[in-house]
Amino acid sequence: MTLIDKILQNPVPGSAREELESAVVRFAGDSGDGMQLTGDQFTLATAIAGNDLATFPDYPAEIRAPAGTTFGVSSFQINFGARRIMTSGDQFDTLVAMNPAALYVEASNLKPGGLLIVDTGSFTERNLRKAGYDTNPLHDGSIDKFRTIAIDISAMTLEAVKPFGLSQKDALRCKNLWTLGFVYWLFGRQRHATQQWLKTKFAKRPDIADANIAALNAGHAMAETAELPSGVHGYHIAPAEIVPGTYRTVTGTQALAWGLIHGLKLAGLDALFASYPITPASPLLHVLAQNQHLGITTFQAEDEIAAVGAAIGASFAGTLGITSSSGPGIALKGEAIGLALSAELPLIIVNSQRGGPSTGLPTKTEQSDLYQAVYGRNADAPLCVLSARSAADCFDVAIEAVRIATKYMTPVILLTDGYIANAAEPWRIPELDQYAPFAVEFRTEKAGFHPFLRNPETLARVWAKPGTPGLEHRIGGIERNFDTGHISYDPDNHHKMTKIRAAKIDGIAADVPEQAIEIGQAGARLGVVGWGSTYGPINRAVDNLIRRGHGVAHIHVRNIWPLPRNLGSLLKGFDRILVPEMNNGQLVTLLRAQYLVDARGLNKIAGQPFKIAEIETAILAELERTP
Amino acid sequence: MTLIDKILQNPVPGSAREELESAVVRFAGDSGDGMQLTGDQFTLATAIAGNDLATFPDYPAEIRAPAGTTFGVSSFQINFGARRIMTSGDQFDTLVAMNPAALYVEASNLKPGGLLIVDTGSFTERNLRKAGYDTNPLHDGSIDKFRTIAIDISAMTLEAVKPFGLSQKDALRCKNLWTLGFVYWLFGRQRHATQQWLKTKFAKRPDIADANIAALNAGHAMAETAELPSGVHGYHIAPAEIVPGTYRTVTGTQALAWGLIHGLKLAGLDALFASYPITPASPLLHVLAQNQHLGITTFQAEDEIAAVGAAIGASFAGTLGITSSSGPGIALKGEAIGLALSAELPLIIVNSQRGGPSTGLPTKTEQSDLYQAVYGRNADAPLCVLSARSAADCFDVAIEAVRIATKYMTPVILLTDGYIANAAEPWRIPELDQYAPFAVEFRTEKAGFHPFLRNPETLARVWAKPGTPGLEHRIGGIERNFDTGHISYDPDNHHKMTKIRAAKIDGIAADVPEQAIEIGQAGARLGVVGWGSTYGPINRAVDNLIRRGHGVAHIHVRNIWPLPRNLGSLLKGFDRILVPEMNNGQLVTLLRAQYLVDARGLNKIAGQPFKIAEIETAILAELERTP
Amino acid sequence: MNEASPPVKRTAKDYATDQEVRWCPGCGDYAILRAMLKTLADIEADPANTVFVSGIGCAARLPYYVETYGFHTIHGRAPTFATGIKLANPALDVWVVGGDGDMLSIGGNHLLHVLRRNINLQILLFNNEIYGLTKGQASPTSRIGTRSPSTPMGSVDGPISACQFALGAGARFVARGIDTQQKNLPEVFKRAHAHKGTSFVEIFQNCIVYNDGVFDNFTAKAVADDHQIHCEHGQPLLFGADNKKGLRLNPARLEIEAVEIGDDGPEAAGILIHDETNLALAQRLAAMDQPLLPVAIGVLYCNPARSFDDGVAAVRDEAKKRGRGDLKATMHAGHTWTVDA
Amino acid sequence: MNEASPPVKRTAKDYATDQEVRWCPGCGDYAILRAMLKTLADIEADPANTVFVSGIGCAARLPYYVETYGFHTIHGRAPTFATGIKLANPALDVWVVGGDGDMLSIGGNHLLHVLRRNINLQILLFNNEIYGLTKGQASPTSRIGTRSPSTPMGSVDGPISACQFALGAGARFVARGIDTQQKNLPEVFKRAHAHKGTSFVEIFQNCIVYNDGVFDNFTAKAVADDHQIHCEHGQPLLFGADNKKGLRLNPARLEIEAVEIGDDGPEAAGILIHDETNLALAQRLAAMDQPLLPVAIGVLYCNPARSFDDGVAAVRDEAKKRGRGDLKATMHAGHTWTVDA
Ligand SMILES: Cc1ncc(C[n+]2csc(CCOP(=O)(O)OP(=O)(O)O)c2C)c(N)n1
Ligand SMILES: Cc1ncc(C[n+]2csc(CCOP(=O)(O)OP(=O)(O)O)c2C)c(N)n1
Ligand code: SF4
Ligand code: SF4
Ligand SMILES: [Mg+2]
Ligand SMILES: [Mg+2]
Repeated sequence: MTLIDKILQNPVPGSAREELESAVVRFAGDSGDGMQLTGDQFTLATAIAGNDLATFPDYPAEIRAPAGTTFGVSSFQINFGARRIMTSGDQFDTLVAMNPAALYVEASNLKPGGLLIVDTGSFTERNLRKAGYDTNPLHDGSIDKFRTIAIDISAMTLEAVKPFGLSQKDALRCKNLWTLGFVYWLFGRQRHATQQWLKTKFAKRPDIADANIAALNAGHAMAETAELPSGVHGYHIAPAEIVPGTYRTVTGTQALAWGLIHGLKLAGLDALFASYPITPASPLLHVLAQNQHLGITTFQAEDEIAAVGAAIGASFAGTLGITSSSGPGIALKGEAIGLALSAELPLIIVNSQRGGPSTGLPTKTEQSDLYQAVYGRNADAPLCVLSARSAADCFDVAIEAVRIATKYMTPVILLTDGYIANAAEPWRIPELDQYAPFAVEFRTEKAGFHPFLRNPETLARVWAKPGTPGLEHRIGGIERNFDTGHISYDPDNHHKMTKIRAAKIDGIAADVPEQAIEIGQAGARLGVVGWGSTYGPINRAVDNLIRRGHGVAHIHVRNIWPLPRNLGSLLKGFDRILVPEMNNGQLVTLLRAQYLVDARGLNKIAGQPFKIAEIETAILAELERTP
Repeated sequence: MTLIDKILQNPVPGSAREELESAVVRFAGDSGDGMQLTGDQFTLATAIAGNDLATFPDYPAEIRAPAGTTFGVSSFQINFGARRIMTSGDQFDTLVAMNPAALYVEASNLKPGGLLIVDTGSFTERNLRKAGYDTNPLHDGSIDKFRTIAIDISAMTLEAVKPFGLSQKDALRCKNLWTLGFVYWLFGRQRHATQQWLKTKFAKRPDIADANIAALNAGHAMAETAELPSGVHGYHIAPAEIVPGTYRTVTGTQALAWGLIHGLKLAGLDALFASYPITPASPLLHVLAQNQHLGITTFQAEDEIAAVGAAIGASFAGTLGITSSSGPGIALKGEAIGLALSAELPLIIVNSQRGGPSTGLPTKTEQSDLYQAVYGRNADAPLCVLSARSAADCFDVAIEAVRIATKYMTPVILLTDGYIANAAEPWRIPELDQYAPFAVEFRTEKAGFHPFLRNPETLARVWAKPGTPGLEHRIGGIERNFDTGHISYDPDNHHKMTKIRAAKIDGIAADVPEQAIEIGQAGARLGVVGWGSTYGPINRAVDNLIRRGHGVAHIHVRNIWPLPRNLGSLLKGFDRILVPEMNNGQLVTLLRAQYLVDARGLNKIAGQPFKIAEIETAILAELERTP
Repeated sequence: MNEASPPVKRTAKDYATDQEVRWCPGCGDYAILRAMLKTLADIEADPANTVFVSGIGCAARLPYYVETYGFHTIHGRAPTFATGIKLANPALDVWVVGGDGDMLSIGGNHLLHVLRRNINLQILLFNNEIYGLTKGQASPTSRIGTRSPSTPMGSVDGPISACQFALGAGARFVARGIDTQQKNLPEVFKRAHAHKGTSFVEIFQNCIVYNDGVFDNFTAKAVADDHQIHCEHGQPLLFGADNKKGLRLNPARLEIEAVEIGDDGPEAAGILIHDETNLALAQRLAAMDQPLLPVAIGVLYCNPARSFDDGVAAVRDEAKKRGRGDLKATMHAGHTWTVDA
Repeated sequence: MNEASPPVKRTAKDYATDQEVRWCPGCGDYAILRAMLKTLADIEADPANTVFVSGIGCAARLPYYVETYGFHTIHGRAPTFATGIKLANPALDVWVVGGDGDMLSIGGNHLLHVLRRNINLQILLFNNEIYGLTKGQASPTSRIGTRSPSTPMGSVDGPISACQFALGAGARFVARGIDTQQKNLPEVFKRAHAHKGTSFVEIFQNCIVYNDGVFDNFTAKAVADDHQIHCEHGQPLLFGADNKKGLRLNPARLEIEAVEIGDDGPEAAGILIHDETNLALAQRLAAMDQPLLPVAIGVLYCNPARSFDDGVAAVRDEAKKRGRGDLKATMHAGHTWTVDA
């Protein structure tokens, strides 16, 4: 390592740096500009720096939208700080705009006075036109309200990587690393992890690895030496108070996959994961396909129906069937899910929700499949519905899904969403042996066996798997006699079986924790009830208002069906109830029907997470509403 | 016509007949015994006699179950009277049992002291064993509580048809007509229509027609001359007070088919009816296939998805797409229904509900697909849900479905059930020109056109059909820009469009009649709220209790979604609300969520209609319940 | 329920359940069930390791009558459940049963994919050219002009040829049988069972109630000799009373034609030898249709390839080789950092 | 939106919409779109009477770029919507567009049934042997061993041959084209359009992002002559530079083999003449595979039969003949009775 390298790699942090409690940075550029990668690296470096953080990757619906278009803009947002970070941030403090289209799309959410970093090299006539600018915003005064750092990043990058003899195209591809280096300096991040990562990623192309590292370093050096606009300096964000442990960043998809794997271990089962690709659910298939040595065989089926069919078949055969999709695909699985619950077989259905109806907004997030999960089948067909509130939470919810599905011989729908699936967050890697095992017992005893024998406590049917001598039996979707397990068309028996199926699911409520209050007091004036990925903004908004002296509390429901046994009494303790959802009001309907409380909805159906301010405003309005 | 024929055909009615207000007769026999036919003929003769009536055909799940088994028993029940008849009757006054299995299955619902007619010829050792009898019930005292007419009907029939030289098998097939003749005499029915019908049906086999007529006449003669058990005589049921007009019997299937046909006429449209066979929905396909000259082309698709796809395609092309199925098939249509509502195309989905979940009880009736209809799709996907309360009501509801679907450019789910679909009831044939037309207007004007232009009042999208010059456009399931109709991933636009889709459906409430009270007073102590085919038993039960001085009222909801605009205030006027449903509680959930009223369910999930007594008991219990 | 495997050899009867059979009297399904029970006895099937999977329809009721494991699933999807069963436990011996509606109407896609994947299952399609259970509507194998409740003026859609479809889908074993042929049918079942990969068997089955006699043109005793040909690997393709007719290639059209065999015998007449590994021949045999050509019965095609379940097992093994160790190791792989207390 | 049909002949450009095309730069879909626009101009298509129907996938975006009526439906179901459109208004000219996942994975059953019914539509399958829109998973046409995010160790399922499948399903028109062949492709489209009944066209389409160059073994310039054969009805089946190779029947196996043509010309070498009405030949052509045999391009099979829409129209006419008059008459038919006031 040369001396200059050493100096570059070890800047003196904090020297003349402004102290910040938190900051929101958004990287925006063309789909081809590598913004998601840039964001991932910044996230990692930030996590290593000990800040808490939350991210929001936001990319176009197209695979590769034509260069320079507004619909081709790909962005990555990160909020990080010395305190607990609950959302990716309402507005940005810093915006990196790699081209005019990115500026066009994102500028309105940069705070006035915020820091804008633009690559002037991309502000060509042609790109300006494509973005929809009549005049160049760098010169027409429209960005005067920001503090702008306008650099020809393209040129700088080409210069920095010249020694490596790359093609012009490959050389320009290093632009994002140059920019990252620049931003690293601004926030006092270390480059080491990124350098390491580049070396691994381009192990087979060391020239590219080196060029990227050179770009990174050059950007960093530039920031250190450049004359920044007045009022802009390096920043320092102190480490947050974080529970001790070993950490990594994790997306909801990864945590969910690992949770399933660990749940299976606790259950002592193998599994078949059968799925058909669909945005944003496919990554779960991809991650599991990579990890087939851990007990889950993956199967890409011909469609969603085949996927759920194979999963149910696997459960019949004595492993755990798991399937995964998004709303439209889950719709196709409805009939087969009915069979699973009628045949009382375990099954996990993961729904990574996206914007709808129909094809809708496939790459945007939404929470609008709650109705479908709870009610979306023909006949009286109750099952268990769980929801994950964050990427990290996916791990625990997945384990819980395995536990309930196998203990109660029932399908479990696990609701996550496009936001959770893709957003990375820092995660304290759990100690696996702290989870209590819940080993599944298969029936082997012949005496008194019939296939609809039940555990008198859980009401779960016995699980007798093919291959077991003497337990040969036939099951299916026709109603069964309670006493013999044979087909039965008897009227009273059908009534009884319907009631038992419902009671079995209702009974799960006694086997899961009571609903807790996240923050605030029971009996406060206003209860804010959320579920799923709205956790962050709700929690921060309520926290802010409690600090300002308002009587507010936050409840976040994981068990969507059956609802927690104490939820009704909790809710009845509040004067008013507000239910923010990224849909047109679904959990709110459930709560009203179950508890006859006048809960009201705060609904945002925009394919995007709530902003904290939106929730604060709504809470204040609800507190002030004259009844 | 010989003199004896004349005498047989014109008995003197009423002479020595006992006057009854109403009677319930159940014909039960082997699947091969022609009980459904017998019931149909008795229904017709009874209608002609001017009684009001209701029927309940009840047949086995098997196509042709093995002869003599209990699961092969096929029954037909009719309740008829001089007053308005609301249900097919709780218990029977008269039971015809053509074999031991029929007796075994049905005897428990014959009133003590009721009249039992059995064919002793079928009470062989073998048949008794098959039915599960250890001893012969005709001799072991187990039927002593009934007044029994035990005749060797088989022998009598063979004797009666001897002149026609049929094979033994064909000859025995006339047994049901012999029995019908016998029962005709008992209740003073005319044979003429049945004779006529036999002649038409067996136009190509006059020997069979004649033999059946001879059997009918012989049974009739036998009843007239036989020595009946003490207390049994001929009965007379006076004609009911019935609105003047021309009548026929009609099943829900027929009325629904005709309603659709007339609705299309009123809309000025042709239609494509695309369906995949499933019990109990298939008959609608059959009836419409027979009537393709009336503007509906029928198409048997390869599955339910293809059926709904073809229907939506037809709507896109400017005719009305209609599809039909039962719960499991509707489940498969969910994804495509989402497309129809997102593309805002008219579509009618008829659901003939059956017992579930999964394959469930396919030949039994149930009302358990309300959740599916209202909530059973991914995303925020509201549409219009209507329900039919009776066979006759299907006609009007079908017309209303066509009107709403085309006026609001929306899918409409029409809920009927296996009971309504198959049960025949007398029907005053409506005057077709009394229905106001609602002609559809297709867009032809080019100026200002885009495919998501809306009628500002109804919020309905324009309907511009392929073939119209200058209106070429593309639609689909991706979110649309409100102002241009082009694809849009804009967050605020998605929010707006979701709200508009919901508002459009909500707006239908202003365009349909307010909810009426069927009987009883607004503000009574107890409101009994029903929907669909429970109309009859609820109405009679409430009527009975009002007569006994109880403060009860009956409300029957046709518009399941959106609910009628005054329903909330109506419901809030009652002290208590009881919601009888043939499911585990679905409408009740809707009412609780919408109006925050503490409505309670009365649930029967037995694949069979409510008995009046069951509802009366529940009402009394609810009135007495201490809160 | 059965007691544990007795050491004595089971008879066909031992494979029957005590459930009352619920088909119409005279239905061809009875004969197929009989042939199946005989097959199970002949192959000495272990009931505990045998699974019958079916969709919905009259045919699909068969599992209730076989004393093994059974799963009566939903309409059209039986192959998907069977796929899951087989992937979960490849040691199980899985038979899939369904009707022409179940397998070729709603279920056509799953049949396509199970065949192209070549999962190690036996698929039995009971073809009665009608929807039995739902009371007699035309099915995708119904001939043009079929009058049924849903096609009162006669059907107008061209029927699917099950075996041609299966070959087009890439099936590696395709055979045909007839419900009443109690000698041949178990043999076909045994061949299907012996084949590793998806074995597809079409069985012509008489629905006595809704489509009685629809196959009489080649199954009736009087015409059977002249209108059926039983294909046997390595044997000349002969038929007719005394095998006096045979099949020959018409090279101009690449097609097959039927010829009378002169006194010089089959070879002289250029009669084809059945080669069940030859796809081109199998396609021609499957396409033969009445009245010009006899209906081909027996094993038309048998040409094994690696089965999907073996492929999946190989992937699992490969994954184990590559795997980054247990879950703990996986979670700790990549960048981690430690926050101290 | 378009103004009313101008009297002047439209050019390809007139059939393009003003929508920004959202495919990856370099995607083969652009070339197919270009060929389609040219086809529309050549056949003088009436935009008002033309409908493009698609499922979901990259390919399925095509309707947005064609200035006719268009319906971008849901994944796999495009043939069902097209069926409804055609039954509702047989006068419309309907094209169906989809990818290999759309048509052969989730949509295989509808493709089967639209083909066997023979509805008068043109079906264009853009086969890139991959799922483009969902980012590169293996599709049912992907070759064994395809590494993709869902098959990181290589796929193990046998691929479907689209044309063999179509023929097995009973298709009456089966053809193939290549995205970049801007001269041949419109000709194939025109033939498809001219055929009455379902016309099935498989187009080899390069997905530059997820499966770049997968067809290079027969589409690359250097190898095209030797590894493609363009089938033309009535012409000898020749290929190779200077047409020095040809296809010949191997009568022993009923199969096709490639031979070098000697100086005595094709006839002497026993080269087959393409007969597009011959199913047996079409099946052999469709089955030809690299590297032993060239890939067959052009119209493999064209053998018209009555189309389903015509059949349905005939049924409607028959119904009208038999009909019991209007609804009123129907409701009053059978037993009625009158209750007097
Ligand atoms: C999703 C769904 N659609 C439709 C049905 C109704 N259904 C049951 S069996 C059947 C077809 C029966 O025909 P086939 O498969 O040929 O069997 P067969 O009765 O002739 O043996 C149909 C349409 C169903 N059970 N489920
Ligand atoms: C019901 C449903 N399942 C899955 C998807 C996700 N999906 C969209 S396109 C596609 C496959 C794309 O592949 P292909 O059809 O080959 O088209 P290409 O993009 O390659 O042109 C999938 C799986 C969906 N939109 N809907
Ligand atoms: S309907 Fe036909 S196929 Fe079904 S059981 Fe009866 S005879 Fe057999
Ligand atoms: S992903 Fe492939 S098929 Fe899709 S647009 Fe890009 S290059 Fe074309
Ligand atoms: Mg069948
Ligand atoms: Mg593709």
